[in-house]
Order: sequence, then structure tokens, then C-alpha cells
Amino acid sequence: MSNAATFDTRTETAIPVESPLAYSYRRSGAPQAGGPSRLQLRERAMLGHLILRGGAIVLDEAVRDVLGLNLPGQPQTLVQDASGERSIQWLSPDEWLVIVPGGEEFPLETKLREQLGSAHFAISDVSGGQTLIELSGEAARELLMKTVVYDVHPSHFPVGKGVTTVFAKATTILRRPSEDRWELVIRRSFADYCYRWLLDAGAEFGINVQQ
Amino acid sequence: MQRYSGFGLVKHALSHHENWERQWRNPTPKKQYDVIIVGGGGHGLATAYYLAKEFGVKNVAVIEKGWLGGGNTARNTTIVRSNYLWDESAALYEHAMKLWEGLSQDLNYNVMFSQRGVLNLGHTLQDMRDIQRRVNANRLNGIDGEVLDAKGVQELVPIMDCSASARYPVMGASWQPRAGVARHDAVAWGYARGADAHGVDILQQTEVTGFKIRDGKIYGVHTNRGDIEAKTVGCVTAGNSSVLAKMGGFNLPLESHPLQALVSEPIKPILDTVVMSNQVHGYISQSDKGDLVIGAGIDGYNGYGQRGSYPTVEHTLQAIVEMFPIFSRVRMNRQWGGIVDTCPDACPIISKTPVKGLYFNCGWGTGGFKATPGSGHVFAASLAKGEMHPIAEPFSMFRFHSGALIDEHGAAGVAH
Amino acid sequence: MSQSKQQVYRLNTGGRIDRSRTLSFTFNGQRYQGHPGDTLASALLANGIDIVNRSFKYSRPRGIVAAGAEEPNAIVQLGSSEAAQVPNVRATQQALYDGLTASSTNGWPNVQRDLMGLFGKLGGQFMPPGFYYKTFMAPASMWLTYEKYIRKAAGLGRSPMEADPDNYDHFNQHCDVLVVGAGAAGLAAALAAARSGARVMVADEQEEMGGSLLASRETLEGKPADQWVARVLDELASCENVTLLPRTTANGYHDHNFVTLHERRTEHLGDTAPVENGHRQVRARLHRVRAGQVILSTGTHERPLVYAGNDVPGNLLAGAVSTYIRRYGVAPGRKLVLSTSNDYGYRAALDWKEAGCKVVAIVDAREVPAGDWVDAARAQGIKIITGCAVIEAKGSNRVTAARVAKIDIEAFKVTGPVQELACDTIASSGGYSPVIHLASHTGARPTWRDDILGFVPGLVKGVQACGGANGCYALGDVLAEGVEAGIKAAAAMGHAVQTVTLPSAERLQQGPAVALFQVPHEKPTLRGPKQFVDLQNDVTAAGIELATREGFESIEHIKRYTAMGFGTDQGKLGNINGMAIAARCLNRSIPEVGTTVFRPNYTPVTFGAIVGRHCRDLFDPERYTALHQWHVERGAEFEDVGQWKRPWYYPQKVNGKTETMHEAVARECLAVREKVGILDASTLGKIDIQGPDAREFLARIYTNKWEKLAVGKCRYGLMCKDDGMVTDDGVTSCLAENHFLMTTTTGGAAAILEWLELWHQTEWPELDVYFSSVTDHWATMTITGPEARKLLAEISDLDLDRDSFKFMDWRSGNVAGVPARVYRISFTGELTFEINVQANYAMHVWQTLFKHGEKYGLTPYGTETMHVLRAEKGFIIVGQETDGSVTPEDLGMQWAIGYDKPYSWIGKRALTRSDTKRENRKQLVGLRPKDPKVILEEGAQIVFDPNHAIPMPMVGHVTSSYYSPILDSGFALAVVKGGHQKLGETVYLPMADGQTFEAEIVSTIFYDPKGERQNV
Amino acid sequence: MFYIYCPYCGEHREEEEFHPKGQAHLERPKEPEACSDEEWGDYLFFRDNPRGVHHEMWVHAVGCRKFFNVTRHTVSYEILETYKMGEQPSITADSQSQAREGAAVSQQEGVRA
Ligand SMILES: Cc1cc2nc3c(=O)[nH]c(=O)nc-3n(C[C@H](O)[C@H](O)[C@H](O)COP(=O)(O)OP(=O)(O)OC[C@H]3O[C@@H](n4cnc5c(N)ncnc54)[C@H](O)[C@@H]3O)c2cc1C
Ligand SMILES: NC(=O)c1ccc[n+]([C@@H]2O[C@H](COP(=O)([O-])OP(=O)(O)OC[C@H]3O[C@@H](n4cnc5c(N)ncnc54)[C@H](O)[C@@H]3O)[C@@H](O)[C@H]2O)c1
Ligand SMILES: Cc1cc2nc3c(=O)[nH]c(=O)nc-3n(C[C@H](O)[C@H](O)[C@H](O)COP(=O)(O)O)c2cc1C
Ligand SMILES: [Zn+2]
Repeated sequence: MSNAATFDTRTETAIPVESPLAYSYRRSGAPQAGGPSRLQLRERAMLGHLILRGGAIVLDEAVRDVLGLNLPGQPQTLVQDASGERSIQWLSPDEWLVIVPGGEEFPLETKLREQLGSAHFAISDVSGGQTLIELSGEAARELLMKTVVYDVHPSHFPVGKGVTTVFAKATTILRRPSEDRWELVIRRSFADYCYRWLLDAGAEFGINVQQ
Repeated sequence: MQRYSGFGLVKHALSHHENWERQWRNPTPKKQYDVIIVGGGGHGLATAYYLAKEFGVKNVAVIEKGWLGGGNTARNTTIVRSNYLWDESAALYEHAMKLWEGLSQDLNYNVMFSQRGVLNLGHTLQDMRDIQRRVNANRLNGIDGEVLDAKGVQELVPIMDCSASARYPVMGASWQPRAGVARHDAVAWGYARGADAHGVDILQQTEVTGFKIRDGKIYGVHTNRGDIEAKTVGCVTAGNSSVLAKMGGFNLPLESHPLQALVSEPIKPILDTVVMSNQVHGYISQSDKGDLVIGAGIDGYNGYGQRGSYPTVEHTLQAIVEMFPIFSRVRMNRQWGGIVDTCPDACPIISKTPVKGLYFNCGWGTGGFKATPGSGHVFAASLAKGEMHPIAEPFSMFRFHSGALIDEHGAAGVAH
Repeated sequence: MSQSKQQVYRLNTGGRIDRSRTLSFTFNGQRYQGHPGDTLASALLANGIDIVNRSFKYSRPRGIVAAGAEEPNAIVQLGSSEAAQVPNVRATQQALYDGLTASSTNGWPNVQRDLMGLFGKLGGQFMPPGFYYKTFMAPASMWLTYEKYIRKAAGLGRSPMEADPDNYDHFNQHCDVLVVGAGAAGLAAALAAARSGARVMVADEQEEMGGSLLASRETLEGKPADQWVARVLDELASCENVTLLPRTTANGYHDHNFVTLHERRTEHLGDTAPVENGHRQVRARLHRVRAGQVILSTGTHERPLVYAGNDVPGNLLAGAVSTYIRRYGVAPGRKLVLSTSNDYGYRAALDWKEAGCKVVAIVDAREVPAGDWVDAARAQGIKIITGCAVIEAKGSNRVTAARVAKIDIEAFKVTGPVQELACDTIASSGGYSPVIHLASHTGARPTWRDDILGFVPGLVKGVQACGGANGCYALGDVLAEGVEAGIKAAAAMGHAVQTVTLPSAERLQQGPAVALFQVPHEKPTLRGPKQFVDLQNDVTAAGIELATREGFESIEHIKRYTAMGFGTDQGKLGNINGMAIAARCLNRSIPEVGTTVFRPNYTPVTFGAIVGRHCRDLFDPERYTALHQWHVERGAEFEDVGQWKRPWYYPQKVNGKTETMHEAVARECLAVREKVGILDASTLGKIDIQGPDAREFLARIYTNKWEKLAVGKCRYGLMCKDDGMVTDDGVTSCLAENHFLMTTTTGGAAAILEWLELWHQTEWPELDVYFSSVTDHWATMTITGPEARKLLAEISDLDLDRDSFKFMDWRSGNVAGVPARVYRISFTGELTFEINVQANYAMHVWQTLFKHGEKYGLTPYGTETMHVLRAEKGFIIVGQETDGSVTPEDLGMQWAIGYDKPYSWIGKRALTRSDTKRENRKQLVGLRPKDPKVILEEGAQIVFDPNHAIPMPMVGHVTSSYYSPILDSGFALAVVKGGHQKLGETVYLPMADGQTFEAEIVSTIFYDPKGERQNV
Repeated sequence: MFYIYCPYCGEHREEEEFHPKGQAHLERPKEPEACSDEEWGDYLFFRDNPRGVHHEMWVHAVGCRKFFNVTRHTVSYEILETYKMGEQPSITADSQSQAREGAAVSQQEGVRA
């Protein structure tokens, strides 16, 4: 077990929680397209987010054993399990983002730490600090073109890719888990700005927010 | 020198403008001068002018690789003010300001120095603390200035958005009424004409390619038009100063960055003060032709290409539209870039160097236009006497060894 | 001939306008009609409007001269309401729409009868270039007054006085091949590239794609060329890999093939964007394109000839005359004289004749013109006068005659008698200039080609020019060049091209053109009537000549002295002529003189389009904590700290009156000192640091020591840059032997994380340590004050006993049922617990604290109160007490410097430089105003001798100053020269209003000097 | 605006994702305390700042957060190569032919005409 402190920030008790977009829904609402919508937005709140740092060689086996996923060694890759509920994404040569269903992050961290023993690595729980926004619909790509500087053309951004890039004047992690779905991982403190941006830029497509 | 006046203009008009003299000669380089100034920008030309006029050194050449005044002098947003924070820089810029105030008459060339006042906006509490600190210091240094609140700003510039609902509401500003703008090209031309009239040779399209140094002393320069000798050489080459220092065998604490500016199409007069903001990061004035002259931020990378990056221009216009939402439909006509030589403490270098007889006046970075007369004057005094002028003394390049920096980042603020 | 009463110059047939529909518009208050497909310019011409504007300097009447982006004169103000004003619209590029409202930008009282024009006529000769520099100098004090009058004449259109109702948008685009200009060359290139499967974008500035083919006499495959255009556009439109952008101007070409395209989406529909599906469309969209390869197929600009009176309305470009006839069904006059130096110009005469109007004569500067179009003109019976040129246009509000004479170009002389030909229109053609502007934006210099008498673009990596833009003019060759460029570009991006069969073009015989720029006049240039080079800025050939006489020999000097090319057309029409005239005066060749630098924008772009969505509410992100909603509802005033919105203070309503900040802060301060307050401290930067070398890393980054910090303990740390100046501070806690949590200042968080990575990645990669930002993950709630323990005890399972949970310890447990890490650190000097929970739970914990806190007087406080409380304790704020020139020793924080650490930590070496060792550096002290009612001004300067003359030696300044409610007096922190040795001495603070305050130098700690309160 | 190949991400990315960090290959003196004031000042402040081929450090700030080196021409702005931290450049001012550099300089620096 590595010589680091672990801490389960979640509780089993039923306590009201507020996702990073809670304030934004109250402030800006959740627009519903009157007619057919070309664009849907959905927050997937309260997931478990872990930042994994270490050498690929150090982490690879543990990740496979504990998470059942291959550590993506290639830049810009995103790997998911069959259900699509658990994913691991390359962020840098020694950094990965793991997203799992809410509540799984602490057991996962504990198991990884056990497995990795005294190796040099780091795991940081950032579940409270970011949220995941899902975009779908035929206009999703156009909305992204208005928003991120990265090339989101399918020939350049196939399913299974993920990048960190510029989102308007903030940053985002952008991933494409499936043909018709894009995911944005947004930092909590910027979430309202990003949400307002997406509503504004998405208005012409009749953006539909599913809460 | 042919004197200029309204009366003279009428006379010339009646003779179909056929009798205007050249404003400066295009002389053949001599073999030898008493002093060589490298760099025919505003500062270099001013140095030569004062050398010849005030310090009696008339055998002077200004060597300019392109067209005179074509460097940053041709590219700046022409803001002139003297409200710097620290005593050393306040003395330097105020020295320049006093010279500005009589410059057109001194040169017999209207440099259109327009003292329409400069506002430095504050948008945060720390901005306001800094503004108060600077204005207080200015006052005790004998420099005009006052602190305005948001209402005062709004009265001065009714078209600005001073509302509380702005992203970064205006909390107040510093206001220097004697500050303003001048016609940048005319400054170079006026000095060139004045220097030429006092016998200075201005050698354009002549590039210094190396120094002639013996026993640690300079005795001339190599140029693309042959060697020229002088025992005193002053380099006033702004963005290219590091390149020249290398020729002299040393480095300078400088980095040359692109700095951009842009103008709108000309519109009817609407803004008659200069407005600058550090926080939203932009600054603006309106020229006598009607175009809005807007300064952008500095690009972070080194560059000698007189071009910068597009996002810098975007950010600048965002700032301008944030301050002046009514300008959203005004169009940007042209953008350009200069090469600014930035110093770690945002103050210039006016200094002796490791090579005897070789002096540098550089590091003015994003804000040296306003200093042109003062810089030229103190540098000329230093070259003439071989001893640094007291106002120039603190700006030695060796302050970066002792640590006695003069940190003007706050007052220098946005690039100007 | 006229179709409607007003449209006197409208032809009955021809053009691409829709005569079945009529649009009405107003110009200078008069109503007129036009048709869909018109530009404002073609509609004005159709209605016989000669004068569209007054010139800038001389106020001369001006008419339309061109049909595209190069138009200098027809600059109008658009807008039917105040907010919808659009200044400086080029009528030749503005599509006509129903209800369009336009007016001239200059002219007083109106553009027809302008009083300034009189001044221009009389005074013109008193305004040579540079006349300002020579006058208005005496007396010195008068310049501001003179300037006021000079400024009155400034500007073209006017800014709206209301905020823009429209929205603008950006699209980040990436493509393999960007084709700029969709004329023959561009369409051929696009077709080739598209068929390879490459991602292709095609932009053209005009309403319709096709470029000059839309108005061409030439045929392709024996059919009118526009049929081929339509076919190609159909094919391109059907390709998924192709994006077609009409009405889209490539306005800037930046480094590494980054090109901005300005798409005008609604300007052809109205002055305000229409609403569609309840949503206002974006008025303009700026495409930020990163292209693999760029093809510049931007065609050419025709050069007018420079002759006397060439600015009188009725003087047009030959090509523009053709365009108006063939594309818009307008013949802008009845009787034409054509002055040309080349074969191309002849087409205008042929088109004019075909339109049923009279061609008085073609005046050709060449002795023996020969070529297919020349023959065609002869065959039509058009009179051709050779070896001659129009040397002067007569007329004031409209051309009435052309003065024609034999000229000797070499000798620059009129050599024969002058004949006057009555006419109302003079068209001129001096040849073509390839559109090199975009290529110039990259910094590449154009090169002169004698064979085409023009500059062709200099090129950087990944760009090709083809067709007119490359100096290639024969239609067959243009198409071939286009295809070749398309194939090459696609191949460079790894795409192979299938076959492209070119349509057959006519092979026309053309005679060589002659180099004619300025037409000689009987009088020398300086004495003759004005010959205009740059129409918008009233730059004349005489002005250029005068500039060269005065020593302005560089073309860049000439530009700046005369203002040539400074206008909104950026010299598209006049620059090359100006250069040629300068070359003549200086006795140099044109390439020796060179061009001025073309810069973005190709044509002007609204600020709004460049700003896009980054304005108003979206100008800059606002960062919120998890508790933001609560603060808003509680009526907090917010302070901007970096991008964060932090509660500044919480004014309450007391007896129906809202507290002032002073009152609110006093109340909040006392609540903390006497009961308990709570602060949302979530914005502090938090960095999770893990690894066996974490401790050593900290010791190198911070000035103080970290070896002995035990698990469960916290320590304050100070960070310097390597110049020894303080740059950040904060508390770092030891979570486990290899695990630390660093906090940074709110504003410094991102920079400090990058700073840590920098040192780790570049200098000390051997240290095993990782950093991750956890700023947003944790919400931090600081409860502070004597009642803090009691309050926390009520809702937490932590052992809060003072001996088991000591000052500078941290513990974990549950707070309000939520797992929390609690830190016993204090920025107020009071008993403090900083509760950290996962941010999603923060609101619950905060509310629970309030549920229980009421009885203890729990009071929310903001940053202002926080600042007062910390200043009472002498705690610094980096950025307020420090300004980048302050060392830890200057702050009196020797206790936080570990000189004897085994590492040369960052900043250490610099602290022993001669200047940093100096005795009389400015040092942090406390100031107690002699009059306790006085609150010194922050930023007030400190002097030892207030009676000293100005400049008065200053020895420091006030960094922080507040009223202390607990001390009931003002107090301040300040830096003072040698201050640490001057406790007890008096200093003076001379203020702007003439008052001078006195203060005593005291310790920086004003309250609870022994620090007992935080230890209870 | 630059298009920069990040050697860690293995792709070209927009300049907006990066921050320039000044001259590359600056090494902090191993024993700072042994440095004279002059040597320390040189390390802190004095820079090469060449007109021509320049080695500089950038960080992929909005991306992999890695620092790396760029060899770039400071007049043409052409990026000649990028390489990881700790590696040495394969292109230097000396390895570039004088002619090529000269051409780029006079082509793109506008001061001359
Ligand atoms: C966009 C922009 C906006 C600015 N705005 C302001 C402002 O509002 N207010 C303000 O005060 N300042 C401003 N500045 C800064 C100001 O322009 C400069 O500090 C000032 O003009 C420097 O003048 P100079 O004479 O030293 O340099 P320059 O005018 O650059 O002159 C240096 C000359 O040296 C020549 N040279 C270089 N190398 C050689 C060689 N080897 N041989 C011969 N000659 C050589 C160059 O060709 C050049 O002409 C701005 C700068 C820019 C770029
Ligand atoms: N002007 C003339 O009349 C003239 C002169 C010589 C040759 N020609 C003929 O013209 C053809 C040459 O074709 P070409 O394709 O080279 O030129 P072209 O003039 O037909 O097309 C160029 C197109 O580029 C557009 N354009 C220019 N700058 C632009 C920018 N910055 N952004 C967007 N669009 C821009 C123009 O509006 C035009 O539509 C041949 O048929 C040739 O015979 C015509
Ligand atoms: C204060 C100021 C005002 C300017 N106004 C205009 C203008 O109205 N129109 C214009 O085309 N350029 C204007 N310029 C820009 C010049 O055309 C030119 O871009 C600048 O001097 C840099 O030179 P370069 O672009 O030739 O490299 C202005 C420049 C300055 C410094
Ligand atoms: Zn990267």
C-alpha cells in the first residue's frame, strides 16, 4: 500500500447533493425545443472521477486486473467497458482519467493502491470537481465547432478518441464514446459558464436539455 | 533649413509647391564620424538631434537599415504619458513629457502632440489600490494626475459601458490630463529634419552587420555599404538590440516579442480621450483622421516577423467591445505588428556595455514612444560626455546583476 | 430603354437580376427601386445617381468607379434605426434588399451641394501632403483648438450610439484544402481537390460564386461560361467533403496556414439579422480555418489610368463597366470613351455597344493595337484612336467630355494636339494587378513580373496561387492552372485525384499591353489639374511627386506622408499606380520601389464578428463555488478575484435600510471576534501532491522547511521566484508520509500548478512526485470565532478537544453526516476550523451549519472582512503587501526562511545579491494613525519630511488599511524604507487634498499579539 | 497562429492550447551559492534572443501539460522541429544554411523597402 492518505468523500446516508450544474438549471433553466430538436444536452452528474498518474508500465497491469480495462497507452485514446459505464482515457504520458459510476471510485482507488503497492504513482479523487456533459443529435458536431478549437471531423475524431482542449475561454476534456454521442468533462467552477455558452451557441439548433 | 509656417505654406502653394526643400539629405557615408547612432527610429534620431543641437557633437551619423522611423516608431499606438510608479522612471518619462510640450516649436515641425488626457481604468479592488499608489507617487514627484471614481469616468467618456452589470465593472481610473497622443511618423520626420539641419548624416538602407572592436574598445561598425569608423557608438535598435549585442560579444536581458495594433475604419469623432484597461486588456484612442487606434497584447513567443498571433487580436477586440458595446458594428481595417524588446522589469536599458565606447539604449518594450524626446536627450548627454546622465544612471544593464530592478509591470500594464 | 421611370440606366435585358421583383430602397432620403440580384451600387447606377459621396480632404463629388472590393468612393452609411447603423458599407459589395436605407457619409449640407467642396476647390492647393506638419504650430497652446477643427472633418460614417442587437459566431474549421476565390481558377481547383476526397472549403466574397465568369464574354464548350459555373457548383454542393461559402471573404492569412473567413450571413437580408424559429440568426460568422493547403485564386484587380479629373463621377474602370452591363443589366451612362493600355479594356466598349449605347471612341495608348477584341471592335465600327490617351476628364458633377491627346509614355509627355470628345462616361484600363494581398499577410514579399506588368504573390509553405492571382489570364490556362493547383494540394494532403476534364475555352489572340500608369498632361504634374491616385484619401500624382521631392523616397514613407493606401480600400485601386509614379519621380524601376505591405484585413470586418460570442455575459468565464447560489440569495456583493466571483460582504437590511459596506464589514468583523463567522474559502487553489520525494520537492519550492512536518500537521509556506521575490503563499498539510495537500492563493492556483510541473519536468525529473489540481473537488468552509468549536461539535463526530486536535492539525471525520477533512488553521487569529467536503455535498453542510449556527450568532462574512481580520493579525496577502519586488525578509518573515536547508531552494541565491542585502530596503511594518479616526488611504505614499519640496522623497506606501471595529480605530500595513529598525518613529502621508496624516510605525500585529485566541 | 506538434500527444494542436515559456535548454546552475552575482543575474535574466533559428520551451497547457522544446525561426515563424524535454535539437542555427535563413529574414521582415 502506497504511503498516501485515502479518503472516501462519499457517504451512504441520504444527503442532498448538488451537481455542478444545479445552480445553472435554476438560473438559466433547461430549455426544451418546441419542435424537433437537432441537439440534446444531458448532464451525467455524480460519477466517480479519478486522476491516475504514473508510468504506463507501472499502472497497466493493475488497471487491467482491477478495472478490467486495458490502460490506453496511445495518446488521445479512450477505452470503455462493454456497458460504457466505466472508462479510462489517456490525458498525458503519465496521466489518465478514470470515470466510473458514482460510488465506485473509492473502492477502485483502494484496490488499485493495494495492487500497486509501493510503486510510484498517484491517484487523486476529483469527483466533486468536475461533471460530464453529454451532447447528441445531428447538430452536436456543429455546436462543438463553435466551441472547441480541436478538429471534430469524424475523419479526425473517430469513436474512441478523447482530448483535452480549449472550450471557449475555458478548457474541457472532449471524448467520443460512440457514433452519435460526445462527452465533455467540465470543471465545476466553470460549469455555469460552459452551460450558458452551450445554450447560447446551441439555440439555433433548438437545443434540448434533458435533466 | 527651410522654416515651416502657415504663411510659408501659402507662398509655396502659389509657386505650385515646386520649391519645397528636401526634409533631409540622402548623403554618402563618410569614412569616419565622432559618434555613430545605430537605428533611425524616433529614439535614435532624437539622440542625434540633441547631440548636434545641444551637445555640440555635429559629426554624427545615424545608420538605419530600412527607412527611417520604420521600426516600432511606425507601429505604435502613440500614447504619451508620464505617470509611472517608481521615482527613477517617473523622472525619465516626465523629463520626456516636458520636452514633448515644446517639441513642435523646437523642431519647427508639428508633431500633433495632443494632450487630451489618458485614463487607466481600474476594475478590481487591487487595481484601485495600485492606481491610488501610483497617483499619490506621481503627485509627490510633481506629475499631474488624479483618481476618478466610476462616475467621474463615465462623465469623461459617456459612450463607455460603466454599468455595474459589466463582467468587470469600472470602479474608477487614474487620469493624467497632460497625457495624450502624438503623430508618430511626424516625430521621426521632425527629428530627422532637425538632425539633418544640424549636419547629421542620416544613412538609410544601411545595415550595421558588425562592430569593429580592439582591446575591448569600439572604433567603428561594419555595414552593407562598407566600414564606418567612430570611437563612440550608440545602439538604439529596439527589437533588434539583442542581435547587435551579439555582434558586440555579449547578451542583453531582453526578449523580442511581437506586439500588435490595429485600426478601425475612420468614423466620425466620438472618443476624445485615451482609454486603457489592464484588466480587460485593451486600449483605444481615436486619431485625427477618425480611425480608432487600438493596441493589442504582446505575444508570448519571441518574434522578429512584425506579425503576431490572431487570438491576441481577438482578445483585444473582445475587450474593446466589452468597454464600448456600441463599437460592435464598427469595422477593423488593418492590423500590424512591431518587434518590442522587453526587459524583465518593464523598464529600459540606457547603459554602458562591456565594450568601451559602445552604448545601448533599448528595452523600451511596449512603451517607449512616449519617452522618445527624453530618451534621446539623456542618451545624447551621456554619449557626449562619456558619463551616464543622472536620469539614465539607474537604467544600467548591470542592475540585473545587483538585483536593483525597477519593476514597472504595474504601471506599464497593458502594452503601450 | 429604361424599364421604370427611375431606373434610367437599367437595360431591358441581360444580367443576373430578377426583373420580376422590385425592391425599394432609400438613398439620402430619396426612394428608389432595384431588383433582387442588384448590389446597392448597381441599383444606384441604374437610377442614374452620379454622386454617391464627397471626398475626404477636398470634398469633391465622387461616383462609383468599381464593381467590387476595390471600390474607394461608394462608402455609405446603412441603417434604419439607431442600433442598426452600419458605418462605411461599400455599396459595390452590399446586396440590395427591400427597405434598405443608405446615406452618404460626407457632404454638408448634402452630398449634391457641399460647402466644404468650395473650400476644397479654393483651398486644395493649400493642403499638400504633410501640410499639418508645417502649420498650426503657433502659438503652442493653440494646437488643441486647431485640432478640434481638424477633427471635425474626420471620419467617414458614424458609429451607432446603441448596443448592437445582433449576434456573431465563430466556427473552428479544419480542412485539407482551402480555396479562396471561386472564379474560373478557384472552381477548377476546388473540383480537382474535391474529386480526390480531400476535405475542401471554398470561399468567395461575392453573393454568387463564379467570379469574373459571371459576367464574361467568353464561352466554355461554346456555351456561356456561367453554365459551366452552375454545373461545377452543383457537383461541389453534392460532395459531402466540400463546404461552399459564398458571401465569405478570406480576410486574414496568418501563420501556418491559419486563415480567417468572414461569412456575411444576413447582411443581404437587412440591417438587423432576421429572426427564424424564434431565434435571431447570427449576422456574421467568422470561420477560423486551419488549412492543410491553401489555394489563392483571388483573381485580379483592374488598374485605372491616372489622368486629370479622373475622379469626376462618370469615370469608371473598364471591367466595372462590363460587370454592370453583363451582370446587373445596367449601362452606367450613354456615351462612352474608353482609355486603355491593353486588349482587355476593349471588352467594355464591346459590351457597351451591345447594350445599345454609344461608344464615342476607344483611345488606345498603343500605336498598333492588334488582337481578337481589337478586331471585334473594329468590326463593330467603333472608332479607335491609337497612340493616345484620355489626358483629362471634363465636368464637375458628371463627366461631360474627355480630352484626348497623343502621348509619349517614355518621355512622359503629351506630344500631339488635344481633341475633346463629348461623352458622359470614361472607362479606363491600365491592366491588371493580381490580388496578392492575402499572400502578403504571411510576411512573404511579392515579386514583380515585367511580362504581366504586375506583382505576383510571394508564397510560404503550403500555399499556391493560380489563375489571375498568379498573373495567368487566358481562360484556358487559368482553368488548367486551377486544376493543377487542386491536384497538387490534394496530393500534398495524401489524396489522389481522379481525372478532371477541362471545358474547352476559346483561344483568343491578344496584343501586348503597354506599361501606362500616370497619363502625362500638357502641364507638369505639380501645375496641372489634379490626377487622383488614391481616391478615398485624395492622394494625387502631384502629392506623390511632392513627397519624393521632399526626400520621402521609400514607398513606405510616401504612403505615410500622403496617406496613400490608408483608406478602407487599402489601396486596392491605387497602390500600384502610386508606386509606379513614385518610381518615375525617383527614376527607379517599380520593383526597386517595391510595394507597401498589405496586411489583414483584406476588406474590413466588424469588431462584432471578430469578437463572436465572447461578449456580454460570455465575455469571460465567471467561476463559482458550490455555494454560489446561497451567496446570491443572501444578497452578497461580489468581488472579482481572477475569474472567480467571491462574496465581498453581505449587506443586511436594518430598519428598512441596506447597510453600507463599512457597516456590514464592522458587523461581520465583530461577529467573528465575538461569536462565530463563516467564509466560503473554496476558491483557494488546492494541489494534491503524492510521491516519495514530495517532501523534498516542497522543501525546494518553498522557502521554509518541510522535513519535520508530521502526518496530521499543517504548515504555512512562502514561495519565491528564483529572483528572491515572494510570489505565492499558503498552507500545506501532510496527509501521509508521501502525500501532501498544498493550498495556493485564489489567483495563483493555475500558475502555481504549472510552476510545480515546470520545475519537476525540467530541473528535477529525478524526484518521484506527482501533482494534480483538486481545487474544484473540495469545497472549503471556514468557521472562525470563539464559538466555532461549539458549533462544529454539534454536527460532527470529530474529537475537537484542544489537546487532541491542536492548532495547525488536520483531522478527518464527519460533518453534517458528510465525510470531511477539517484543518485547524487560522487566517483571522481566532479559533478556526476549515471544513473541506466534496463539493457536491457542500450546500448541505453549509446549510446544516446555519441551522445549528443561529444560536451562536453564525454570520457569513466576505473577503473584505477577511482582509480586515487578517490585517489586524499582520498576515500578508500576496499581491497586496507584495508587488514582485518584496523578499521574505522584507516582510519580516525570516521565520519562514530555511537558509540551512540542504537544497538551494528557489529564491535562496537571489537573497544575497547586493541589492537584496541592502539595509534600507522597504520593509513591512504596521502603521497606527496618530488620529484613530483616520483610515489611511491604501496606496498613500509615506515620507519622512512632509515639508520637502516636490519631488518629495518617498520612503514607502500603505499596502492595506482598514477601520478595525475591535480596536475602534484605523490601522494599516505599509512598507517603509528600513522600517524594521524604525518602530515607534513617526511618518507622514501627504494627500491629494492637501492634508498630511501622521502615523507611528508599529508592529504588524495589532490584535492578540501573542496569538492566544487561535490556540484556545 | 501557430500549429504546433506536441511530441507527447503526437499531434499538431492549435497555439491556443500552448504557452510559450522562453529560451530552451537554460540550466539552473548546479551550485547557485557558488555563483557570483553576475553569473546568477545572467542565469535569471540574460537571454539569447536570436533573429533566426531559436530553441524555445513551450508547455501544452491545455492538453497533456508537458513541457517540450521547439526549434523555430523567429522571422519566418516556421517550426523546424519539436522535441521532448531532455532531448537535444537536430536542427540548429549552424546546421541551417546561412542562405536559407538570410532569405527568410529579408523576405519576411518588413522594415527594408
Ligand atoms: C504595436 C505597438 C504599440 C505601441 N504603443 C506604444 C504607445 O502607445 N506608447 C508608447 O510610448 N510606446 C508604444 N510602443 C513602443 C514604442 O513603439 C517603442 O518603444 C519606440 O517606438 C521605440 O523607438 P526606437 O526608436 O527605440 O525603436 P524603433 O523605432 O524600432 O527604431 C529602431 C530602428 O533600428 C533599426 N535597426 C535595427 N537593427 C539595425 C541594424 N543592424 N542596422 C541599422 N539599423 C538597425 C530598425 O530598422 C529601426 O528603424 C508600441 C510599440 C508597438 C509595436
Ligand atoms: N478582371 C477581369 O476581367 C479579368 C482579368 C484577367 C483575366 N480575366 C479572366 O478571369 C478569369 C480569371 O479567373 P480567376 O479565377 O483567376 O479570377 P476571378 O476574378 O474570376 O475570381 C476571383 C474570385 O475571387 C474572389 N475573391 C478575391 N479575393 C477574395 C477574398 N479575399 N476572399 C474571398 N473571395 C475573394 C473574387 O470576388 C472573385 O469572385 C479568366 O476567365 C480570365 O480570362 C478576367
Ligand atoms: C497610430 C497609427 C494609425 C494608423 N492608421 C492607419 C489607417 O488609418 N489606415 C491604415 O491603413 N493604416 C494605418 N496604420 C497602420 C500602417 O498602415 C502600418 O500598418 C503600420 O505603420 C505598420 O507598418 P507595416 O504594416 O507596413 O508593416 C496606422 C498606424 C499607426 C501606428
Ligand atoms: Zn501534448
